Amino acid sequence: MGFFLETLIGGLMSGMLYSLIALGFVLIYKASGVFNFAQGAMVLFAALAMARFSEWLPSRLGIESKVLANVIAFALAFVVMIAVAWLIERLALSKLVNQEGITLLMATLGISYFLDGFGQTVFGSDIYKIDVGLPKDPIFLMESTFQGGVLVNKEDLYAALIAAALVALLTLFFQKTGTGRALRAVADDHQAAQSIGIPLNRIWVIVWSVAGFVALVAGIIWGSKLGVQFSLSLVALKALPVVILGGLTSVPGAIIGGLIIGVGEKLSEVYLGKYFGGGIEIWFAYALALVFLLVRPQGLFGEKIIDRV
Amino acid sequence: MEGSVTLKALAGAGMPHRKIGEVILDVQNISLRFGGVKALTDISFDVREHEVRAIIGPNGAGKSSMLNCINGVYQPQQGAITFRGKTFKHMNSRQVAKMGVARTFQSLALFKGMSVLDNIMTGRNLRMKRNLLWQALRIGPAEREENEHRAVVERIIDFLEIQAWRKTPVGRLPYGLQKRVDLGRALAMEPQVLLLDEPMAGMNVEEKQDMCRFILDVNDEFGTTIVLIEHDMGVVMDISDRVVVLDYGKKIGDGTPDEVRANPEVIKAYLGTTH
Amino acid sequence: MKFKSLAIAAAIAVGGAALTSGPAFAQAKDQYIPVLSYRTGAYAPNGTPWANGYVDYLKFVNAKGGLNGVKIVWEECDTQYDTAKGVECYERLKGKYGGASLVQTLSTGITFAVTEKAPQDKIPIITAGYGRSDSQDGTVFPWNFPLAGHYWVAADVLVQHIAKQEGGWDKLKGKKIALVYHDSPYGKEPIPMLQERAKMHGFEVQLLPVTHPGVEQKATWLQIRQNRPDYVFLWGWGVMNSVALKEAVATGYPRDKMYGVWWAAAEPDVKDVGEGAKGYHGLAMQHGAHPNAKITKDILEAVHGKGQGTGPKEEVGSVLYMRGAMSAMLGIEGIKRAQERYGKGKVMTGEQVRWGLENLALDQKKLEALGFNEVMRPVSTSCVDHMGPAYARIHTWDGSKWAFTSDWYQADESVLKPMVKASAAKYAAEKKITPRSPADCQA
Amino acid sequence: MLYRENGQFKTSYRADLQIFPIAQDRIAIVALLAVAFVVVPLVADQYYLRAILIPFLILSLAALGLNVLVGYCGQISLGTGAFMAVGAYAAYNFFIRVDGMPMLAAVLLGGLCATAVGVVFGIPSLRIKGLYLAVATLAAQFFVDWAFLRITWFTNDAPSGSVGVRNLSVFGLPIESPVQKYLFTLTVVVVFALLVKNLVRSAIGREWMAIRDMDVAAAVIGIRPVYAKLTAFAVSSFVVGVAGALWGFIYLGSWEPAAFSIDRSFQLLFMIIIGGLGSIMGSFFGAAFIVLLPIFLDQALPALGTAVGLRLDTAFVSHVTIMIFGALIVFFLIVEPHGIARLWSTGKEKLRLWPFPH
Repeated sequence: MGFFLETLIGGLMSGMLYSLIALGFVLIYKASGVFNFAQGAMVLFAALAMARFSEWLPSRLGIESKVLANVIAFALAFVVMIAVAWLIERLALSKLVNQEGITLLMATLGISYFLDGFGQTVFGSDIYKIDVGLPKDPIFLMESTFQGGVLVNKEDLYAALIAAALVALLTLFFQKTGTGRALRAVADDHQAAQSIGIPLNRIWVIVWSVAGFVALVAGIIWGSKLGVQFSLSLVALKALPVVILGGLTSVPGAIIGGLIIGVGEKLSEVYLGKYFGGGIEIWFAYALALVFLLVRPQGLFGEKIIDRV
Repeated sequence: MEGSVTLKALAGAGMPHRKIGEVILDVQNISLRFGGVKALTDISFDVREHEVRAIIGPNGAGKSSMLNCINGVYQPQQGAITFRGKTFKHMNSRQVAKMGVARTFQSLALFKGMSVLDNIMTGRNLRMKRNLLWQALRIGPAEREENEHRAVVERIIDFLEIQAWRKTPVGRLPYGLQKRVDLGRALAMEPQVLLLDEPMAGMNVEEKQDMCRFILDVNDEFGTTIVLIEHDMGVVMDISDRVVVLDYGKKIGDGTPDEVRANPEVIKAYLGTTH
Repeated sequence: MKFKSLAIAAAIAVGGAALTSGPAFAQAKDQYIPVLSYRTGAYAPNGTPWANGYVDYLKFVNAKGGLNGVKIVWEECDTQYDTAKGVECYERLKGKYGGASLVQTLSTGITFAVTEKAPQDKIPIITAGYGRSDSQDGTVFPWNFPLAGHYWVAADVLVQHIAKQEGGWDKLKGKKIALVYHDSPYGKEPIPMLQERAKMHGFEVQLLPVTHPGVEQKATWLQIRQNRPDYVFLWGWGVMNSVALKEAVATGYPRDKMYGVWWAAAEPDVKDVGEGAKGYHGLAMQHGAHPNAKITKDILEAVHGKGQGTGPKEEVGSVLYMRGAMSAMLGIEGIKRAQERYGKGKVMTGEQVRWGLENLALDQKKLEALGFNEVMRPVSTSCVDHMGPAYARIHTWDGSKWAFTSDWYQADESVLKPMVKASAAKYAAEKKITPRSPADCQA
Repeated sequence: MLYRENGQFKTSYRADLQIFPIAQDRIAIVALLAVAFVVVPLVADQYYLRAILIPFLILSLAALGLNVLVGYCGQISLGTGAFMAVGAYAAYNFFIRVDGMPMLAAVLLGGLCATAVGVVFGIPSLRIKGLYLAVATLAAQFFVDWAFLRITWFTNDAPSGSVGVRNLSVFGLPIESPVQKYLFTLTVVVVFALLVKNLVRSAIGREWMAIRDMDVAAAVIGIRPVYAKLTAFAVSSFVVGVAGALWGFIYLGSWEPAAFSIDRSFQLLFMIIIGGLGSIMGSFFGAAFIVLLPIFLDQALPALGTAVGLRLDTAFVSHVTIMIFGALIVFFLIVEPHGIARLWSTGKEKLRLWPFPH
């Protein structure tokens, strides 16, 4: 029982981290109809920037305070991500409007190659450290009820909390701010939005910047878990089933989807894994998403598609 | 309007020596809902062999939905449809097609990526029997079959006077021509009943006249029964034998053009709106 | 217009193609060694120091006058640890400068692929500490040389070590060993050996695969926390290792019960875990980290001293750097040995080099001369045994550096040999290969 | 004035229905085949045959298969690598386990197994559409990767799970030397290209395209979406499976699931998008582009470096290669979203009109 709880909690927290990345996909898809495969590359890029800045600031500019260094590095990294967003919009997206989904998807793959190469050329391809002071040691709950207690990974706990906070923040941003409303307008109908004078290009830059911000946060959390290097860009693959399960256009979908996938894959690996020889969680996540889709082809919270003639 | 007055005369074979036959298609108490929205409520009407039957009504009256029920795109919640004495609660698209019901679409539903030729050829697919392997090897029978059907399609192309665009992707054709291809694809199925969903929408007078001619020719030469949705009252009254009037998913009138014209409810609901 | 621009682009491309077309056939006055490495991709952090060590050593040899006067030329190609790309690199490089004298694939996948091509190309393949274990059998794998041991040796030595810790083989009865492995041919190589040993001594092996790249291991470590194995063998690779260690910290599994194979026991694996990895053991096949070995000093002086260093000074002497250097050295010594037979100061062909590698005799004296004396134990091969005695030690991470914590071990021939024979025989049968006769060896 | 079709009148539908209605095209293609079959083996050296032409041909075949599914039937799949893997491992098992099983037969049987798997993973396409389907097909990718790593029977219980083949031959002729391998591959590819071309210009091809362009209308004229989609999956994965078998048997010789990883799937998708969706020729163009470009850059950059007198280190080169590769892909998608094949036809149009502008 205690162990089951442990697995459950573990799953929930991994799930939260997945949703953090899934969020990036959803934001961009909502606003520009692009399925952004470059999300993973953006995570890596942001993390590399953060890691290297926080390393260079003390060494080159002699900023002692670690906190200050991290803060500045964070700000700089965010600026970098905005620049990236702007460039992507200018050089690629604005020239690809009204292309088919698959073409856009491939374009973002191209972009991700570019970012991978570029990031590692500029920032290097070694393993780098991000240390924002997330605690590493475990905590044990309810040791009275279960022997050994229920282990909770403190780092993941903090990460999950940060992720949750970010989601809340974004929801506010969408609901309350003018830009947010504009974004939703664009999401609903490009032409209409344009006709009432919402500048699409600017909106897209904003969305990609926001996605860049999400990528940065995700990059920092994952980076401090894994260490920053190429593999970081592959965590995107863990987020894909989350996105389709939750529905490409739904922020809450990304969250719920993330939790379902997280819990699902952990439980499957721990309890079914042994019968299959282990290593099943990666495809199990996709299979799970697939099953949900067979019931709701547009994902849990996606808009329904009716074809008319 | 004044263009359409002379339509019968224009459509050379207009003088009806075609005798209207038995009821071929009978729609009984069809009701169709999308969630809360009622698209059709308790619609019944019949179609006789060889006749030109029109369905009219304001926008959103449920005309297209009616056709969609007939060829199985939508599944009505209530009612039944009898075709040649066989009664169905739900129609299955392929079955309907096999029984010889063809269809054109209001908002063009052509295969944009394919040439005019291929679009019309798809109408023959039901009749092509050779299996994958034969098609892959494309020798002997498979090739012969392809050529035979190609010949039929060429006749249709000539009939519709679109020879010049044979190999053009339909996506690039002007609207009027696309409408013809749409018709051609339906004709390629050699249907007994032809459902036409606003074949003349958005056409100028000349194009309308051409289209009317095609429709009437089809009706005369091949004796094809025609169910027609049309907005242009003039056209409808001219070329159709009987008319069903729908409004907000309900049937408010049924009969010969003159009867319908006289029907006060129709005047209120429909004609009222056009003027 | 856009049509035109593309036409131009194409034209440029073609022009460029002309510029690079065809392998450059220099006349064979230099001994040519192609270098397959990966400095990019998911595994770059581990691949880079290896490549630097390898290239540095080649530079070092040239600086010291080459192979009895023959200069070494090399060309590097980045495989990204991808088999298809690796094969392309191999094909691209092997023909240049009058033909490659030997190749080191640095990837289990590429090793397997190249092994199929070697017999036609007549290029010996050195896999120092990796590759396929059964390729030790020179009669079936005439071109493969798993010098300095392979994964079966590694697994066997680890089991021997914990047996010693426990105080005798009999103490292993009923113990639980979890193998956390990279789900790939590399990670699966040790399994047969571990199972063999488990049968012999009645301990239990629990297999826990981790899918590439291994960024998500929560489930794995929850299982470890659940059934509390007495030891964890970490057959990890790249980021997977540091993640494993961090998860171990997070689930409170004692690091000093964890043993990593040498790919999992180098600086990049523990660097950013730092203190957390304190007490974690690694298997050092032949060498470990040797910041103070003679060869390290020599390279620093003769290569980095002259500003010729491939990588940063600091990494010279680190585990993977030393692996690179030692691998290069073994190849070079093979060539030198061949020269002893086919003529000093001559350029050796692949076939001649193979003879050299088959008759390696690096005794303590030779190693001392080379500056490798405290780095490794003697290596001697034969046409039948392409590995020779493989020695290994355990070293432990003290939070800042690797330090040796055991004496030398050697794989138990009585266990190893039959397994190699059987596996090689199976391979031969499957591929319809007739093993070499001893007579053929004399050639 | 050389490239014209006027003056060439078709007197029968048969003549009008041939693959290359224009005489000049027929001549060109014959010449191309002649070069490929005769000249190339004589002049090309080992490296070009083994490391460029053979992989190019095999991947073209795979792209061809994928194009049937994505280009003609409009079903996006990211699981192509999986179907290649099934083809390769199935072929391997037939080849190893059945005594005297000829290599060609093994390869084709491998293709059939891929067909079966492809159809199974195609079933969701009946309900799931577009990007959702695309991502869902990744399930196939990861599941198959896992299966071949875990189920040791597939790998004939090789300790490492990596398998390989040797001593290949077809009808008694050995397939060992690069030239032999090249010719064998070329023949297979040409034959398959012809068969697929025939399919896409026949009834079934029209059904696929109909489903792709407007599935409702297709249903109304009596096309069964189920049949059309599943046949597309079947044919596609058969071709892809055969390509996979060749990739293992002919190119790698020894392989592991990683050889058919998700990167391979993306690579193939790139080929058909860059080359041209719904175009046989496009598959070849795309393959050429995607296979050659990185190799070319990888060698050109150092050469250029030395030309301007600086020695570029390997890591830098391959990073820059990836960058340029990515950038060029985006560039291509911008200038010609319909792929190289479209450019090709535009070029031909221009040529027809030449020297008159319009």
